[in-house]
Amino acid sequence: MNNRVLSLVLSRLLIALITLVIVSFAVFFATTLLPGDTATILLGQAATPEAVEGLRKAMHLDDPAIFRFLRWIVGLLQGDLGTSYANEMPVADLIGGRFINTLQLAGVTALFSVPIALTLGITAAMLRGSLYDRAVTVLTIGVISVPEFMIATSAVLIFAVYLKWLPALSFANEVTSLTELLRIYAMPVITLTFVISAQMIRMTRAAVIETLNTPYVEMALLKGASRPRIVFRHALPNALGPIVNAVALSLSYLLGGVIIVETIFNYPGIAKLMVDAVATRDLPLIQSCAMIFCLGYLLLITAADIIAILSNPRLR
Amino acid sequence: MTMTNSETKADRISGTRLGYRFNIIGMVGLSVILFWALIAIFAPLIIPYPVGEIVDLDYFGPMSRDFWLGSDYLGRDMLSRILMGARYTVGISLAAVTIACFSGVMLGMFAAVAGGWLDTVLSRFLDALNSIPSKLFGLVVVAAVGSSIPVLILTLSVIYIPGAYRFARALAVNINAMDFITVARIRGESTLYLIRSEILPNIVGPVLADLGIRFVFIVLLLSGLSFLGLGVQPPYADWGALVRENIGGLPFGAPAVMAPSFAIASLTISVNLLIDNLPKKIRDRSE
Amino acid sequence: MVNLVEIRDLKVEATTDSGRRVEIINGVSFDIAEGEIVALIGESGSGKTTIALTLMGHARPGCRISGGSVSVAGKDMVTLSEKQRARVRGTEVTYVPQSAAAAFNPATTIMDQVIEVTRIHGIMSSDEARARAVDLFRALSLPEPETIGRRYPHQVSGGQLQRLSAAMALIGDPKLVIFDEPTTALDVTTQIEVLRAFKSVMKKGGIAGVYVSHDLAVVAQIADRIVVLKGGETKEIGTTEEILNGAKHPYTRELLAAFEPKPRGAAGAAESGPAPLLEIENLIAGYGQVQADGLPLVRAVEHVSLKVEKGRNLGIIGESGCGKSTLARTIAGILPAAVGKIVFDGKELGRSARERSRDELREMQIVFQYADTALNPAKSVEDILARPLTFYHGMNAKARSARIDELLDMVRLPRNLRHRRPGELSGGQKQRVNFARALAADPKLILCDEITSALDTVVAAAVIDLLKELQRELGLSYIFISHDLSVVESICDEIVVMYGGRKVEEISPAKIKTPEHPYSQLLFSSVPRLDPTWLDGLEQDPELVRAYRQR
Amino acid sequence: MNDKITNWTSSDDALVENAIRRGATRRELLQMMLAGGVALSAGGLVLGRASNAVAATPVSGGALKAAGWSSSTADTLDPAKASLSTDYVRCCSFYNRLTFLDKSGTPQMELAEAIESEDAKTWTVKLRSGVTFHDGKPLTADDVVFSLKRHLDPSVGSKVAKIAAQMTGFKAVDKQTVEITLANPNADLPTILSMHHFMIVADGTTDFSKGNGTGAFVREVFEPGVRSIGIKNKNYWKSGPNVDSFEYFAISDDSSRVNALLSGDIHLAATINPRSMRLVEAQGDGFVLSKTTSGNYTNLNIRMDLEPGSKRDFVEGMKYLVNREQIVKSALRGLGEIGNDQPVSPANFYHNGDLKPRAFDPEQAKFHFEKAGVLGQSIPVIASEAANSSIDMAMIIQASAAEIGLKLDVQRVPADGYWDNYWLKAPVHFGNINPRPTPDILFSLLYTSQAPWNESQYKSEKFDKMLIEARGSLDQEKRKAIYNEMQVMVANEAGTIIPAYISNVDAITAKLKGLEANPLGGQMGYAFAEYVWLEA
Repeated sequence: MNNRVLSLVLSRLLIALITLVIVSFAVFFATTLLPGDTATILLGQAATPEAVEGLRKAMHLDDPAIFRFLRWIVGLLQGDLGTSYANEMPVADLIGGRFINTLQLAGVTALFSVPIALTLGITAAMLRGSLYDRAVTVLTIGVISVPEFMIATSAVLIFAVYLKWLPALSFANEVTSLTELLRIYAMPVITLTFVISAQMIRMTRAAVIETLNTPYVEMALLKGASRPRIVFRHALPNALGPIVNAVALSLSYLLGGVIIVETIFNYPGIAKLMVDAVATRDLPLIQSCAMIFCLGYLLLITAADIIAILSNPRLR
Repeated sequence: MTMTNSETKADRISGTRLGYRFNIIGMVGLSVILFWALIAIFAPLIIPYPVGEIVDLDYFGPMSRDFWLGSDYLGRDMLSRILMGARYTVGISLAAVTIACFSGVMLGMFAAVAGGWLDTVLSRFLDALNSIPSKLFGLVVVAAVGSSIPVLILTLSVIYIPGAYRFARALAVNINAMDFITVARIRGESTLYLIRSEILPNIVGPVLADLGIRFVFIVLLLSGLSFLGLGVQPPYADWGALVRENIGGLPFGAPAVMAPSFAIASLTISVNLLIDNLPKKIRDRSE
Repeated sequence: MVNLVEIRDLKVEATTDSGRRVEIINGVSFDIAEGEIVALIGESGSGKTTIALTLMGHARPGCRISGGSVSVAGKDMVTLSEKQRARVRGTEVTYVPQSAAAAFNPATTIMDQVIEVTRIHGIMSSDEARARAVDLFRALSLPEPETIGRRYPHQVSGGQLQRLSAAMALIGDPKLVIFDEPTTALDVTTQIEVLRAFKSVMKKGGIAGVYVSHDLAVVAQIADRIVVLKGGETKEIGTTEEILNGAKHPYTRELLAAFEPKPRGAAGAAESGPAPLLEIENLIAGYGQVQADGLPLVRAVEHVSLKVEKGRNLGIIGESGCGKSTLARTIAGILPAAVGKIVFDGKELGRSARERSRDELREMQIVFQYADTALNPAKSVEDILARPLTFYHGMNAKARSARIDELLDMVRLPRNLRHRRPGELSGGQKQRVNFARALAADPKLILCDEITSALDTVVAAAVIDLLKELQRELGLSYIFISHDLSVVESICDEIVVMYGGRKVEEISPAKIKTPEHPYSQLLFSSVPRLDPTWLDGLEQDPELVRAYRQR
Repeated sequence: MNDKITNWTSSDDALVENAIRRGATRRELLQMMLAGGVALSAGGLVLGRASNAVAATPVSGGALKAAGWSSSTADTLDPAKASLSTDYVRCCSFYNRLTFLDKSGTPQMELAEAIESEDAKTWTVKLRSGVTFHDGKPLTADDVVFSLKRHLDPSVGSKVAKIAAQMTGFKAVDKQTVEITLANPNADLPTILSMHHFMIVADGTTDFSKGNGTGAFVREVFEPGVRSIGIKNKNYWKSGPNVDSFEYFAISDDSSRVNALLSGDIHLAATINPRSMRLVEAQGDGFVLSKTTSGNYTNLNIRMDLEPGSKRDFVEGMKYLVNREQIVKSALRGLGEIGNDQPVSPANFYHNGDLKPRAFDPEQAKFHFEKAGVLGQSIPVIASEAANSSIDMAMIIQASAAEIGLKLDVQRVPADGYWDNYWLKAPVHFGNINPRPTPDILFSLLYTSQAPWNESQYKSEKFDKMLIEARGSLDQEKRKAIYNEMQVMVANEAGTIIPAYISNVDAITAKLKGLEANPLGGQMGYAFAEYVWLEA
């Protein structure tokens, strides 16, 4: 039995790995398609033909693309993300702190939004058809229908400019206490919660309702089980797979999808870093950021799959 | 019982006679969608002022008899801009969602029917595509080839093909396991026939619902991309761009920023309502 | 005397797609005395399960108890509040579901689910409950009673699950147990075990029961009284004796008639020419990766050879998992054989359907068990039948239309049905359309894979009659795959018994009473008879049973 | 992305380059410069309540936070590579220059005590004594030689390499004296040395991320693309700074920047959108707008060597078609002055006040377009956020054109790469030019036949001759007369339409005092940090 799980998990990991290889291939070649000659951009005003030629040689830009790709991949595997074109710092140093910022924001948002979304989704499913259920449904539809920059800007205006409860920026302040931390993360987290919760609520509700329609739930009802018991002991464990999947998909948004929130709250995460990198044509930085996003996505999805496998006794 | 009364009333409203049951919420959704579709088609004929013309010396003007929805940050008539914006938002999103769903569904059905390594390769490839954050993907594409309507449409479609593919493949795999597919296979039918005549008719319902949800996502992504500065060429603007360019009016509650937001919300909410309340074919067995 | 259960003028309403309300139970009344087992019998849609569930005050989503009273031990389940009902459920009235495999929560252990009732109602401590459960497991002759509770539902067989669900129903010491077709999904050899276990536990505890079934023979073994239902109405109520021997209502008689053996007429005997229509030699087929020896990992069919003469029918019988369906799929080319020869009408066929010519495909048709999945729900009957006509015969619209009428006539369906979709047809109608599609190809051989098992007895009998008739008219041959001996017996000229992927015996219907192979003996003797004493009087060699029972 | 500063920098390279090239022979310019800033007449003024604050007494203490609008991972503390306003602000807070420009544009001594020359070719720089770097090392002549000389090293990649190339000899005469030899005489050297790139760094510095300078703040934190924090330099040789610390970062989103100011998160929001003014003003006394009108403008360029600009009448028509009043009112929200199609702004001494802006006259425009035969054609007009307000201007012109049947196809292109790919190249496009101190520089940069940035490909021998004549003239009145005429020529003959001169607006909290306008740009010429103070 355990062998079976192991082989399933391994096959999921293998699939993720294959996808990652495809992704790295795509990322590398897509970025090299960006217009502008790297050497010319780097040299700027000093871009004499000889200098460009020299630099191209030095950077192996004239090598066939596949060699450059392999060199890049080998570097990545050794933990060498390359050197930024824009300021000649190691890409790893540039990403480091900001990646932690991104993870922090994502973490706080996840801690906040996942319980809320699951609670709303599950309770709505429990009280299917009730006024509460309808209210939740309408709310989620309403929330996913508003562009996030509207939510963010409105939140800033209300909470920061008028009420002055919360700071308008999320990083300008030094964090000294927990309340300070909460204050600082409040608005981006609220905004992101709005953005990612709706989908989680919908999926959770649908998954729970689906299991509520199964014979074993009817069976539990016929044993005299109470509603909460039916939902938490019988429906939920079996809806775990799709719910975890929905959560993983929503959380993956917190890596690269938060660009608008990062922009509005001036939060220095990696999404903004990548936008900067695109503007400065900083290929090593673009590639590394893109790889981080894809890797994050794959990790989340794969983790969700593995959780689903482990939570299912039939596969265990 | 009172139940019976309300039932008959509902029957009367929703016109059961067509053989479909369609509740009032779904009809409201459909009406709003049709409204915007008509606006999109006839916008040039009904706009009160030319879209690019500055007609109000003030900016972020309030609602008035001359300017029903006030004026924008340059003093242009907001009503005209929103009516024309419907063309871009509805048009681009519709084109993108059509391309995305068509390609995604075709590929998904093909993968399900073909199976084997073709299925694996396609699935991996589209998974990889899916892992790239959509807005950043949009930014890179626009940095690479510039922003124009075809580029926008294609970018949006490419972003949403993997989702449509996954969805359609999952459905098609289920259908593919059905005996009637086996029957058709051993009849000697071609893959194309299987896809077109046996699988497609059975997944078209959920696919249409999926298309609706994807449409909403595309509308929102389009406005997100507009926020990041990618969008249609001036003086025209899609709704997202209208919100973006007038966001300075938000502190004053200017109609210039509220109206396009409501337009987006009305469209997306309506599509959602319609999908959640699609007309159901009545299948009372009358034997 | 006060009966345990008194149902009076029960009415249940269902809401249709159009929001219309229809009565699906139409004023049913009957009683159950203490310790009495009453069977509810009828075809699908007769309302038997619906009535049974009202005993717990439960109506499935979309349904509603709209009138009458259901009194259980003095409490009217109709008027109780949901909370009060919950208190009754699991303690006074319990439920054994039709498919235990679906009714067990796949995510928790069996023991947890069996003793859940005691937890919910706080009947006894966990340890007591566990001990009691083990006792019940033993009483229900479950293997490894001490440890079986630690397993997950997917880790035990269907027959065991069915008995475990009975344990689940009995643990709360109920006054009334509802059995909802508890053995329908089981193989005959397993069914005997389960029935015996149920019967002894119920009798020992003096527990009253409601036994819902469509199978009179099964019901005859366990019920004291029988309620015959049709279309939500009671047709006849009587003791088992009365119903079996002196049925008054025509519908009851119809049900009984379906059990009468209808042996195959001698029609097909003449035509055995020198060359058989189909000849299979040493076929091996299966699933999974191909091993080094060129054979698949899991072999479902091993070294099977058989012959079908022109105009004659071959029956293949066996229990689930014996490889009979795989054999049919291998013959049809759906699952290419790993080894072996298939010679059809003198020509050797390609192993995979793809390697066969269009005409070869046309001449051999297959009809599947579930018409629901075998018919494309998105297409009308007309479209379904038209496709083979276009595909094989290249007919134009007019010719097609005429031929569709003929085909519908042949399978005894009204012509105006052609515009309907499968979803709008009854089960029997669907199976007829399914069959008509095979006929549309003008085949020489039709593989019938369990085509009657999803149908009610009466309907199934009619379909069999139709097949016989068509064979006479069209000179067809059938390969008839079934787990139901009586069906095979009634239509086939030769019978092949399969077990574990192998052919164990080939016999003619005449010798069906005296099979030689021990498995055949076990199988044939396990088929329930319309005789209340059959189960009690049945003696099977326990060695044999252990050897051949599926898990 | 709205990065006009990039352009600004490269403009400045050429500015000084031109000044060096041509100014070398001009004794009068040398005299003027030395006499005190006549040449730098780009006017600066502070409007609103901010001006009241100037007189007040500085208060010590407080943590100053300010936000610019543009920042990226390319942020640097290497003065030679500084290219964004963000970099300038940071460099100004960590380093000092030898000279700086005061609010009137006059070069003043900073690290230098005196800069003297007999012949404008060999210059002697006397350094202040007692100045130390943040790491404690005293400032010596070697540091100055190192700081200046490194611009000549191509591997440094200095943004002002070409300007620095004029400095051919560096000699540390003694610890406090440096001798700079120029290739040709140039009286502008003190002005050149006030450029942000010529900050003085410690001899031998290779890692500039530490920001080890002599400036008012000591680097505490520097994260490229994120933020920098400087702590008050206790050993600062000047008096000040007033604040204890200075944090600087960029908020690229315009409304976010304003909101951050309004919510009290920052004290200064640089270069806000004119439309945000109303919001700031609505907040009452708590906030102040600091406006600077220098000579910055966004112009529509029609290349006269390409279709359709090669048709004289098209250019003429376009000039009538531009509704300047509306552009100032709608696109700039009043933050600007109507321009008359020539680059010398009203703030400049040499501005020709008699040259009236072309009136908005669609009929005249139509007449010319008909003559040119362009009506009914679709003419691409390239605009970008890179050129400030150009998209809004383009739409205003587009709307006017539509009414008389001319179809202008406005193409909005990405801001990055705009200056390389579209500016000067497309037949009809927008540009953005930053203020220059003298008409001579403006004209030689933008309008002579050999001008490197001749946006409309304007060629006039007469114009070229007049420029040389004015340069050689000692008579200010005569020069003014010549410049006046040249302005008229540009307005009437060139293909550059300059509808307005744009003001810069920084929004500050009323607590922030001491902010003055400076001709080098907003935020007090980027050096505000060491001068301002926070009122309690």
